[in-house]
Amino acid sequence: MNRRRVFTSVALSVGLAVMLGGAVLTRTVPPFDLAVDLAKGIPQSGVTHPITAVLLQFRSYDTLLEIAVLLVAVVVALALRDPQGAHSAAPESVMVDSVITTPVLASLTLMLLPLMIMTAVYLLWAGAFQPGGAFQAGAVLAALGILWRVSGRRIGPFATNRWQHVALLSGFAAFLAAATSTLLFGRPLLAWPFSYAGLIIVAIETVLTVSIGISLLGLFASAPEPVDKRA
Amino acid sequence: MSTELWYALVGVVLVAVSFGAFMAHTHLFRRLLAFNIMGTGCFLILVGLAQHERAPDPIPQALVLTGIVVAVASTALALILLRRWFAATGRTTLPEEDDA
Amino acid sequence: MTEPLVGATLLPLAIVVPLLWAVLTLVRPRRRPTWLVLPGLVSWLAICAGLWWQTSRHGVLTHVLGAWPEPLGIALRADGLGSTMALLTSVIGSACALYRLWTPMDADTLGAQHWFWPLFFMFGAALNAVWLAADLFNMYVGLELLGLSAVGLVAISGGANALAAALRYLLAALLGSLAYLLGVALLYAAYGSLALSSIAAVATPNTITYVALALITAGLCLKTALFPLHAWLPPAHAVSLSPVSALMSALVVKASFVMLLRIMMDVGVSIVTPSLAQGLGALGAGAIAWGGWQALRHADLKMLVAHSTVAQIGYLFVGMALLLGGSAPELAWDGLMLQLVAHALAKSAMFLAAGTLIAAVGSYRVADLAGVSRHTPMALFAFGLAGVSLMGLPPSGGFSAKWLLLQSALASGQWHWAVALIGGGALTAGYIFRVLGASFKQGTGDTFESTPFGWDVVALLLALSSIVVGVVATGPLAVLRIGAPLAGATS
Amino acid sequence: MLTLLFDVLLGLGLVVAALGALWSRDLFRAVVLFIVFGLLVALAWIRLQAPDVALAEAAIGAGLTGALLLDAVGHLRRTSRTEDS
Amino acid sequence: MNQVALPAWVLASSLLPAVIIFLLPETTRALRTSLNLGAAVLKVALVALMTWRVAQGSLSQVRFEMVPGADFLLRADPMACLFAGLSAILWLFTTIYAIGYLEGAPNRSRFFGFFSLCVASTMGVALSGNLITFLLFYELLTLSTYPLVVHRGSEKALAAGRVYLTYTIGGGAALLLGVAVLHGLVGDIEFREMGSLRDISETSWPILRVAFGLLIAGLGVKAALVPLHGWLPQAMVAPAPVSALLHAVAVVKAGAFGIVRVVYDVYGIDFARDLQLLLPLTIIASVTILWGSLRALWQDDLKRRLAFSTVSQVSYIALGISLFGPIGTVGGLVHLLHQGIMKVTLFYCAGNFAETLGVHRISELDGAGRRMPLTSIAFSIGAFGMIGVPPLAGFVSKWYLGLGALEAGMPWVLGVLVLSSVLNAAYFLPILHRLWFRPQVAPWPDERTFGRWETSGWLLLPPVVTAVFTVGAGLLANFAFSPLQWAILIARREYLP
Repeated sequence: MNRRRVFTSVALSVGLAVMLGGAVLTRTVPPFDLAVDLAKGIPQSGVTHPITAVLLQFRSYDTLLEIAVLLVAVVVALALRDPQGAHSAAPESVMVDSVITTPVLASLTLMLLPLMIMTAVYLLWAGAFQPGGAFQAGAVLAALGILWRVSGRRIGPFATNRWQHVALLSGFAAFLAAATSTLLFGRPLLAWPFSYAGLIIVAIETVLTVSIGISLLGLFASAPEPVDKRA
Repeated sequence: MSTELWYALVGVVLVAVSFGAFMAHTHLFRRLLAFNIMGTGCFLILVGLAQHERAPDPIPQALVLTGIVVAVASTALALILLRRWFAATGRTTLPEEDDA
Repeated sequence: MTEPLVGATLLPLAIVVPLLWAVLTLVRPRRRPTWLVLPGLVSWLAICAGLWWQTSRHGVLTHVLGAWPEPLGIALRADGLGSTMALLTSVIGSACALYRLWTPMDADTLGAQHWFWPLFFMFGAALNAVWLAADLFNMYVGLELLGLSAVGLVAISGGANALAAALRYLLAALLGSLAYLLGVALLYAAYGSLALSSIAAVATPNTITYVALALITAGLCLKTALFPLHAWLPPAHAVSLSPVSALMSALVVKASFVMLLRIMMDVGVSIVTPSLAQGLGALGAGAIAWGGWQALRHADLKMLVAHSTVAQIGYLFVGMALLLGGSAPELAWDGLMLQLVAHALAKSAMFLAAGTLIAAVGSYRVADLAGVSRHTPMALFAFGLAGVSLMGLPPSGGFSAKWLLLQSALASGQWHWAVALIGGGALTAGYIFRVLGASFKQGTGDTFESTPFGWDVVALLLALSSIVVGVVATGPLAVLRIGAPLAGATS
Repeated sequence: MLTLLFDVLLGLGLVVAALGALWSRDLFRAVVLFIVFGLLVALAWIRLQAPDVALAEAAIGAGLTGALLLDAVGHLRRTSRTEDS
Repeated sequence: MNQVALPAWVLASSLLPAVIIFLLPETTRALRTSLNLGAAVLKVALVALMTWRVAQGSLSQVRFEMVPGADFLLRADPMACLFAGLSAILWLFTTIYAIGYLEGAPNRSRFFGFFSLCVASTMGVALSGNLITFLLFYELLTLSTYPLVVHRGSEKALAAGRVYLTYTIGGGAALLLGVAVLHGLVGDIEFREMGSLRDISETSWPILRVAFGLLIAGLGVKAALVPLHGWLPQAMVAPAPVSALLHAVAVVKAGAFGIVRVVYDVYGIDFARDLQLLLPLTIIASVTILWGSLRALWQDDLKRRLAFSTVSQVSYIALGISLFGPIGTVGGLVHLLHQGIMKVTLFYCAGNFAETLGVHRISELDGAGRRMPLTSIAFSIGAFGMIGVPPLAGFVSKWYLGLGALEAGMPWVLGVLVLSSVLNAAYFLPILHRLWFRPQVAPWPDERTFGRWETSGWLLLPPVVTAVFTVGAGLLANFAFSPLQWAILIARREYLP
């Protein structure tokens, strides 16, 4: 790459470093302390673990939109893969690339399978009162799926399979439904009654876990296989 | 200097370095790496600085969780576009920008 | 008391309903989507119209989500600006959706058709989420949702060019929102809150706030494609399907701009110095000149229109300079608001009309338009009307906006902005009439495709509304002043 | 004292890993270093008393993103001779 | 309709037809024609009614707020009636003429649509009651005339269109800036007799002068004041009805009318004099008069010669305005009408020669008088009127201008008038000589025959009628509602509070 480009980027990064460093070092103790309000809010949140409380009570709206972001990414991934899509180039097939077929790995996967599912369930359940929760659990599930796929087993076709659609959507749909339902009772969006809050949250987390797992896996699995132009 | 502040400063360095790399590279894949590291640095600043001279604060931590998921979604999307682009043209850089 | 509550319920609905339709269009694939989409559009329009009406009657509406009060919880807030932009979004969105529905589908675009709708509704929800957001981090998530769905819409337009444009756009968007997030992180560290209102109450000019504002401004300017950070915009807007181009030029760039405007007026107003404001304005003037110049020399019709967007964004920042650094902020505010609305209407009309013309002549080149004036007069007329508004010639929304900005500039004794405004108008006239002249030319051969009548209607209606809004601007402006962060604002 | 040392080393390790991931000539090594970086960050999160984030970082930031990147690199490598910039 | 809304109705009577005509398919000729004529007649009636009301002293207006601090204001006052009356009447005949002229030409829907739109905006210019409304319609006029200028779509037409735009958009920018400056100074500026800037402190007089300069520059483009006249001869490539529109009915007149408004109803004539703004205007006008006549001498293309004659003739209006004193004012205002009537006659005739005989150059006109007697008679009347031969309309204007010059104590202006009249004679009489006293030498370049008349009735009626007007306006100058009497009425209001 050319020298000027490097030089300018070095200058930029130094400048940024100085700016940020100055800001960080001159920071004074802020006027508000949300941790206090948070502590007050926890008892009514229905969960004991503060992070989960923030993610699914105090700032649950952010989480809703975040799941939407995930969903959009998956939709675009599928759209670019859809055999009838804008790029009809790619036929549905297993990804031939990055497949490592060693018997060791294959058997390893089989052994890991129940273990990882256990982990996921534990993380999910733990989320209610200690570190853990839907995302981590979902990530583990996805990791499981990736192993599964890397060990040469077929996953997909994502774009066409109705059930995978439903699985993808279920988390977001359920969350959306739960969020909106409160409006019917004249309560604000996402304002779950205290008595059921814990239940609802766990329920949502469970569904989320599955569909987050599937979504992350979908992002991975629906990456197009190599099409070598010159071949 | 508290632990939190230290990691916040580490975050500053990470952001600066990766921003420089983002600007310097034309290879889209490397720019993507730079973006991810930049994001992590940003998260470190967010949590570290917020907890500096304070009790651990769950809110920025929750924000970071959200941020991580958004980041991975964006990265995955970018990778898919990149691979499409590569498959279609055999290039790993954007049209106008020169590689090598 | 009950009525405002009903009104406040409209706030979440404006976001939830598009999300709902995103889900519906996703689970019911492959069927002809018209009868699935139309109800969504209607309800969306109804909600936003109701929201606008409620705001105009009851003033600023607030909806506290999950009954957790700010700053611990998140609130949705609809001031005049927010609800007007939401209404505008639903109108332009529906127009573009109709244009899309009227597009004849052949087999290989069917898949794109199917994936288009989920992204489209996500996109609409994201826009409303941004317009109605009152929380810095919530704005960030909304912006990401918007960015990714917009990138998706560009990417599914097909072809390698679309991929390149989408990639370029995605990188710009990611970098921009990351810079914004950094700024938010610093602000949270400095004030311990994410609610815009609570920060505004205690904002003080110190290093960390300066840096935070600088980062936020840089990031959002990149997302708004302010010159010289505009390079990603023209390709992204030019290669997309015409309705997508329309949505992006009319609304997406406005989203980050409105965020910047809110933050500047709430947090920055006591901190930003006039010289900084002048700097932003200077970039705006640069955008006007550069975008206009590029539009003058591009052979590709959609590139021309896209560069015109780059130029029109410049007016917004000139307006912001007058708002922050001028002595007549009320006039500047009115002008800015009108420019937002008028450009959104005019530019969407122009892109749709351009799409029709391109479909009619079967070529993207301006030079190939010869004789099209006889074949598709309606589309050309719509293009012309939209052009009038962009040129800022009376009677049009563009003119009224420019007039107000001009008044504000003269009242502040800042003549240079007056020059920029008027010069920009001349440039615009240059490239608009370049297109009109080319299409008035006597056609060589009359080999034109016929285009759906609905296309003309949609474009024409949008263009007409961009004209009319300028003549009856007083009403909308009164609403747009509701909750405006100005001294003499009715709250 | 020991913790301080740990923090310092971890911080430096983060920066080094990042630089490696950003500037190593070989893409594959860059990705591997990125994953290492992710795991180190997870440690940093523990130090910042953010175990949730640590979990997420390890699972998603390092694990999943790493997997995605590796997959992509494998793809880019397999089909392109002139890969590096 | 109630009388308050009368101006709105006058505007609508050509705005609505415009919209409808745009929507009409190309083929529905009969409907379009009847719609055009009906609208034109209706408009004449409405304007007549409005004028009658105004003469009885009832002031009718339409007003609402466009943007904060700027109203949309239509108002019928004597001066508005003067201009509205002119364009309403001439539009009727130009429509008739255009229908005949465009027989079988392509894109007629588009043409007549913009044609009506153009007249609508002219009406708006006439009726607008404050500066910003005036600006609004003034620019709308620019936009609606461009498609007419480039109507033929040839390279030449497009080039002319570009020139036209460059001038008018530039002028528009100057005008906008001027209006904005004044607006920023005193807020919304309504047109009223004696002007409304009187009570502004000395300190801001320099700004007022600058604003005046900007306004005149902006208006001077359309009024074709030297050196801003370049677009007018170029625009000759447009079809003859469009030339008539540009030269007599709408565009040039809008510019001149705007100058009248600015001098009398914005600044106020005596305040303008106190600001020493009149003398420069007088000089510019005189220069333009002479320059236009001189250039006209060397043109062989008939329409180009007429164009340069317009450049000089229109400046009589500016001249009259700039002469301080009621008599000069009367001269200027009355010429606004007279020049319109005479010049439109000449363009109709030129168009007839081109359409019927294919003659575009003066050197080809030999003997056309025998072939087309009526047209030639009309042309001769128009020409004599321009020269200022009594008792024709032109004589009346020049007479009052001369008196006005003496009254204003500027005898040298008299010299300008005499000289220009001589020049007028010098470039018109040769044409008449060729028409009547030269035998036909060569066969007509491209002759077409129409039944028993020398040309199609559509084309023949308008010039004959307007020629009659030319005579009438001179002979009957002393009857009520004659142009002269109306001008005198206005002048009285402008000078006597």
